[in-house]
Amino acid sequence: MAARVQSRAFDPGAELSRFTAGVAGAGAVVSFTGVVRDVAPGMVAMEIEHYPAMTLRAIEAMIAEAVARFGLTGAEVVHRHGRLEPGAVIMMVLTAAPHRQAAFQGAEFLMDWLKSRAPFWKKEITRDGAAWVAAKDDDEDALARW
Amino acid sequence: MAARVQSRAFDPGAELSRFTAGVAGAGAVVSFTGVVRDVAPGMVAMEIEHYPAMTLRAIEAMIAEAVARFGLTGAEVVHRHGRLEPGAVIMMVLTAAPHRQAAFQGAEFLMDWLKSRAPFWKKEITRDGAAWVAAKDDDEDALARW
Amino acid sequence: MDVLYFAWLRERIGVGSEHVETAAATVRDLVAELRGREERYAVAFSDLRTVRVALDQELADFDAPLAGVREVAFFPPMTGG
Amino acid sequence: MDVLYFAWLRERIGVGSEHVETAAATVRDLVAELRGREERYAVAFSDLRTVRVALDQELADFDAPLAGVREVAFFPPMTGG
Repeated sequence: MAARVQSRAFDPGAELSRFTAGVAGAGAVVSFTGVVRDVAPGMVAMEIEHYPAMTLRAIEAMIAEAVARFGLTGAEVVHRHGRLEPGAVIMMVLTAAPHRQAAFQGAEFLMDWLKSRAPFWKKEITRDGAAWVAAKDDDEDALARW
Repeated sequence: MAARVQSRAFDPGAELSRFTAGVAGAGAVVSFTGVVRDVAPGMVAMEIEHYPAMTLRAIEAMIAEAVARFGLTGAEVVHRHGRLEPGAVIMMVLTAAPHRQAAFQGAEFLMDWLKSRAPFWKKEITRDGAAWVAAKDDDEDALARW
Repeated sequence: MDVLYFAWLRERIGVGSEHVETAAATVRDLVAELRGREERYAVAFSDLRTVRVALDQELADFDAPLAGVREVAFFPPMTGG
Repeated sequence: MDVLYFAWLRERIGVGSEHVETAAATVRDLVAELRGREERYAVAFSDLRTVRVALDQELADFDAPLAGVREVAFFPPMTGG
């Protein structure tokens, strides 16, 4: 039940192996890995700003809610901040539960909340300049289903 | 877009790292890992039988359907057969897509179909004997949503 | 044709596969023929709601015709994943 | 109290944090006060639909009272994940 926010890179496979070993007998383990896409033409990097004093407590509250709501036996979030190149892993969510539905729902719940309620802001750096990524209505709407 | 059926163990973390590297820029990667639970009292092992001539083609057809339906940019299934101890990884599904909803839906679709339409049968070996795992109505019902 | 059995069907019938000479028109006719052969088949096929069938490695139903089919497989509902 | 700005609010206002002496009763009152100070605040707070606020690291709304609050943070809608 841990949250980590860090600027250094991490290997999603190593996280999944460690997490799965720690929840042995869970039955179902789901992971979500977010990767920087090469979306903008001429995109050079993504810069992620966050609100250090708030970030961990906000994520930990989301994890506690997900664990209680879906009966998860394990849940972790790792999120990077700082400058990331296209193809770099931005963040990861890991959930474990006795059955697959709970593990999937826990991971989707955490993703939907992280997108719109964890204090991170993305900026796309292109060859021509930089622009803050706008929040999507879709992401706000995704919260309504929980 | 690959399916593998094997008796030897595999490391879900190594699979996730390899898969993620191969779909660079996908945006969203989801993995599901199934682990043998210590469900029956005195459980010793799980034995998984399958129908070799049918298994791969059935899984490949499911993958093709998931890719077409959700616009996945990558999808893989690894499934073990033979004898597995509690805590062992049974199987894994990996999906990649530009956005998280498609990656999650693709993985859940594949899991629901694998549970009820891929030719695998599980037998629980306990200290007192052995029993075939019965199919769950829930798993059959899960197909109705797709 | 080749007839295959998996999981508890294999255990009850006692073989994993066998060659069967039959003129059965459908899967249902083949099952009736097998049931009449020996007690172990009658036991294995006593409740068809718990039996699934594949024809040449494709899931099928009990009314499917057997013309041209080379491999019939009987098994319980799948429990993969 | 400490007032923090993130993302384009930080860029438009030109600082990440500052100490503000205020008697504002609510967040909305504080925003009105800041807007009146300098053009850069008026620009940053020109459309409150695009601004979110946290009081002592908890999301709040613009009508929330400021009594006892030590840290107010203003930022655009979050785009994590």
